[in-house]
Amino acid sequence: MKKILNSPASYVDEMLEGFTAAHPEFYAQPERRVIARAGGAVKGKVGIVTGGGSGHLPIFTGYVGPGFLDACAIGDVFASPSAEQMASAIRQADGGAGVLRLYGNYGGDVMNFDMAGEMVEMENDIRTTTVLLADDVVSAPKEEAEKRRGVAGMVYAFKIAGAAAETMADLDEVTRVAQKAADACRSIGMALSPCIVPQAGKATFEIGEGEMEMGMGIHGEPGIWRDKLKPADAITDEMIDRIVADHPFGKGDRLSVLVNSLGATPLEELYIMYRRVKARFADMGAEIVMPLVGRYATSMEMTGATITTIALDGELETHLKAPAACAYWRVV
Amino acid sequence: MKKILNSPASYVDEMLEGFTAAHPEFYAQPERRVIARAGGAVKGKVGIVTGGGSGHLPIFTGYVGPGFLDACAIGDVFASPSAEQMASAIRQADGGAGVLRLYGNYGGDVMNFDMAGEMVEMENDIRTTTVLLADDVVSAPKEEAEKRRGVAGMVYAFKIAGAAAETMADLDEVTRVAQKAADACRSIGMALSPCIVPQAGKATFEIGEGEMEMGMGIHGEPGIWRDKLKPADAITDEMIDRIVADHPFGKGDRLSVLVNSLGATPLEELYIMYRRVKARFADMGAEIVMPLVGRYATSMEMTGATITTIALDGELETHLKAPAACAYWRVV
Amino acid sequence: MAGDMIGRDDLAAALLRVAEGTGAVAAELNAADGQLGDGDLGITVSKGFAEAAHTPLPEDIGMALLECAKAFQRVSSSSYGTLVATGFMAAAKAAKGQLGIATDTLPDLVGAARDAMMARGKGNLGDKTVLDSLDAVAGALQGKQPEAMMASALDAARETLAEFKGRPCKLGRARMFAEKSASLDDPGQLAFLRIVEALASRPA
Amino acid sequence: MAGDMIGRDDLAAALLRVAEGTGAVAAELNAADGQLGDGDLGITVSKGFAEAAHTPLPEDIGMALLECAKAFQRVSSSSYGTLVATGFMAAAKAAKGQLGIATDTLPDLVGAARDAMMARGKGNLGDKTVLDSLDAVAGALQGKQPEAMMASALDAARETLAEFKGRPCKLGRARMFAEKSASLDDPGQLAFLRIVEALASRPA
Ligand SMILES: Nc1ncnc2c1ncn2[C@@H]1O[C@H](COP(=O)(O)OP(=O)(O)O)[C@@H](O)[C@H]1O
Ligand SMILES: Nc1ncnc2c1ncn2[C@@H]1O[C@H](COP(=O)(O)OP(=O)(O)O)[C@@H](O)[C@H]1O
Ligand SMILES: [Mg+2]
Ligand SMILES: [Mg+2]
Ligand SMILES: [Mg+2]
Ligand SMILES: [Mg+2]
Repeated sequence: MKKILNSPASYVDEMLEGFTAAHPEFYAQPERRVIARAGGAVKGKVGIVTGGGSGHLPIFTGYVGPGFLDACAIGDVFASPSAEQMASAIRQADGGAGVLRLYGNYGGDVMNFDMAGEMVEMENDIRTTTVLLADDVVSAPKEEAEKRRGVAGMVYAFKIAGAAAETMADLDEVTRVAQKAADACRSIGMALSPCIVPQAGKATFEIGEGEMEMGMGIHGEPGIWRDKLKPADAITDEMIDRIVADHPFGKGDRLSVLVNSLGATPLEELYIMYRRVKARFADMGAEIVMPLVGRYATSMEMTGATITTIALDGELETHLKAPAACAYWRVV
Repeated sequence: MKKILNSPASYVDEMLEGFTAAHPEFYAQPERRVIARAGGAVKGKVGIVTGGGSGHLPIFTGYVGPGFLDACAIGDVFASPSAEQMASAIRQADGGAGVLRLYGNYGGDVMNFDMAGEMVEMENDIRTTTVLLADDVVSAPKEEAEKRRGVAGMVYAFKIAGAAAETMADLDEVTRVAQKAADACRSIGMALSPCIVPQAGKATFEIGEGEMEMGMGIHGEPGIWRDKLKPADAITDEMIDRIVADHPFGKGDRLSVLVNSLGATPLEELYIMYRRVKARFADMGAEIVMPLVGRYATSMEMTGATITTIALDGELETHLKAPAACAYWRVV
Repeated sequence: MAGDMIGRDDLAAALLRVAEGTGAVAAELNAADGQLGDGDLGITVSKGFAEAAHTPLPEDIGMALLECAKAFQRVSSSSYGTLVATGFMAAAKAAKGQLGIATDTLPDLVGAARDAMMARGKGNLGDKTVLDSLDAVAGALQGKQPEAMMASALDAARETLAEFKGRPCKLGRARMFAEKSASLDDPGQLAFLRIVEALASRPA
Repeated sequence: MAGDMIGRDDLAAALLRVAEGTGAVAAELNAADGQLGDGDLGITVSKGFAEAAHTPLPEDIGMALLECAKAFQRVSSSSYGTLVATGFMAAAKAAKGQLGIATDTLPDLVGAARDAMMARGKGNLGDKTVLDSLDAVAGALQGKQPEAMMASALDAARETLAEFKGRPCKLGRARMFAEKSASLDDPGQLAFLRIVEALASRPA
């Protein structure tokens, strides 16, 4: 196990300790496995919470901050937080104007967040709404789009919903904008080598030397084909083709694109991909606004990359460009 | 070769194309393999150039920007740029107040940068100075400290020298501050698995499953021991012990610390290390200011981490905290 | 079971048996889950029942079942743990205010758990999940004499596994592996069988 | 070599021979460099001489040597390339304004290159680098008749390798591998021998 850790059981808690110690200006851990803004909830502002398994930094905890989220519940590596932790995150995020639960479409997370919502509604009288990210185009066909899993599109949804909440809009309005952002996202991933979940101690999947898997999920969920590694342009082309088959872009359209590393794939290679991404959308006549290239949603040391597009209208673009700050992304 | 690329020969040029396309607000490529600020040289300001091999993003090109560097020459992966390219970067950085060459102590780079300096002095009448980073404590004993190689300490030197230049100080003054920053840095690395140089097509070194190497350099230069992987706290302790043996910290001292991934090692594990780093310096009575945890100087997909300390006095701390912006680090 | 009423102490004894039984098969369940999912099902089930078994239970059987739900929620955040907690909670609501469960209400309690779990997980019968096991057991208990219930439940849980052999999972992580999942037991159905086996391991 | 003067055409012919010769041993030199460094030395040397051989040379032998220096600088950024360029440049400065190099000035030219390369790379004699080869050749050429020079140079380049067997490299990347480097030839010294061999391959 090529990992730097003390013990698998303490991986997440020690990580969170270092995380808050390194960035006290942004993050606090008021309860175990619950990360909140250093300054606490903002009175009168709609709170936004997310949550999910650890092992995806900067997702989830990293996107807590002004212009982004208010609190986050985090589980073991690749495992859902408990409903209790989620309820606690909701309470931390509550500034009296209700709380939006904004997270990825994974069965366990959904069940626990639903339960958490029932808990805080009963116990704390907090009104909550839900927006699920379901942006991975290969995880289910268009007819069953609501079954798709949520991947890096979250990054855009956090930013845009966070900006909407910052305008002091009410819960329904923030929920509407968040849903619109979620609906505008499409993602696809590909992987070259696995990562190791500390408590399992072994690779999440096996993949031959010189092989790649198109469409693989961030926890190693199987993709659509596995074959020998293709050139960067061919890989990028297929990813874009699959995205635009689901959500076409044409002349005059505006979008943002996130070319994201799953962890080990270096920036150098993301830029080789982005070069092609840019050329492809230019060919369609679409303009890329504020592209993101880097490690925004990872699977620890997995090798591979994801591409996410978000179709923008004036409202989404304004929120995307609004000021925001967290330890990983600052818009000024 | 588990890399996303089109051809080894085009790796660097395609990377740079995507790099400038993704961040046009920061970077321009006025000549092949030369990156300059999007806005060009700042008239009357001392220029700062760096350079070195590709494969270390965000180093080197990434740190071009306001409050950081002015231009950069970049070579093939892990190979020096040519003296001609360096001369060209110096010309790009020249705002009429002379140019500081600020880069890592690698034989090839030094020879080429010296030659480049002679070229621009002869041909363009640009006055230049040199400050070398030589922060890797295990690469040579203290008595031969000037032989040490330069690693992640560069990040601090770029930031601090950049801030000094931004005050419109003259070349000698900027050089003095840069040298002071360079002298205040100490670094050490450890590696768990190698990376692949595209043109070589194979791993830069071999290391057994379950093994680590303490003190390894960013190109795979051999370290001081190789043995089975130790727990995170033991690794961190040895790294800090070796740093403080070379540059002690005591009660009331202030420093910044960079816990840096060589590429594949995830943020999660850097935070596990930072947790220990913080505790160790707290034990010494020293205070950590503006810690950096992330991927600031990498070796593509190498697994491993480096720790860098920089001892701060009032002057260095002021420059460290001064506003600056590049695509990877923004201080507001 | 004291005749046709299940009291707090019966429940506690049953939880101990299941905690022991699922502890013994945890590795088997982890392995089954690992074929299609994240391999944590054995941990989820054994930790959940162990926690419930070690929680002091109030006399009110409804409140006792609520404690079971809370115990599961505390220690497990995996789907199965949340579903079991949901099931316990539904039963708790139905049994609240009583000192025991009349055995003839058992089919309805199991049915209530099934329905709550369907609502929680948005699953359907036939998706090849633990829901199918619960449904089969609820049906099998209907109209049975108390002394015949255990055997019927066991049969129903076993038959569910047999019935879904060759059919793909349509829910949860396993959904992603349609082909592979068809040739394997659904880990949640298998876990349910092991739970019922543990319940039956000593006549109550 | 036309008698005791080396003109532009002699230089061009020599560059062609060395380009060819080092092209043929590029893999060997890459491998030698790969043992201790980044394995690019064969590429560096062969590309550099090929570029120089394909560059039109002016008649002024000093300016011709300057073109050689520039050619190396253009195509190679590795240490050896920069050092060779530095050596050519030093020789260029010394020979500037003449139509040929008098063979009796060859020892001084080689010495001038050695000194410039020492200044550039901050290396010392005895560090087990190409500097030692140059120093030995400069010494061996001293006072020799033109027709004996090639053989003396070859001997000196060979003897340098033998002399440093068992001694560690003290400069460049190889410095990091003191122990390993002692048992191996310095790749730069080996490359120098191959260059001289190529020069000698056809009597000029
Ligand atoms: N939404 C759902 N509805 C009903 N049963 C489900 C659902 N999701 C999972 N299951 C059941 O739970 C089992 C897996 O449980 P578990 O290992 O805890 O899931 P995970 O680790 O993926 O959260 C499945 O085999 C299935 O029987
Ligand atoms: N500073 C130096 N001074 C003299 N010779 C050097 C120096 N550095 C390297 N060399 C010579 O160059 C050879 C390596 O050349 P090269 O492969 O081009 O280096 P690198 O790839 O490390 O830049 C060494 O074997 C040595 O003979
Ligand atoms: Mg599971
Ligand atoms: Mg699970
Ligand atoms: Mg070399
Ligand atoms: Mg080299």
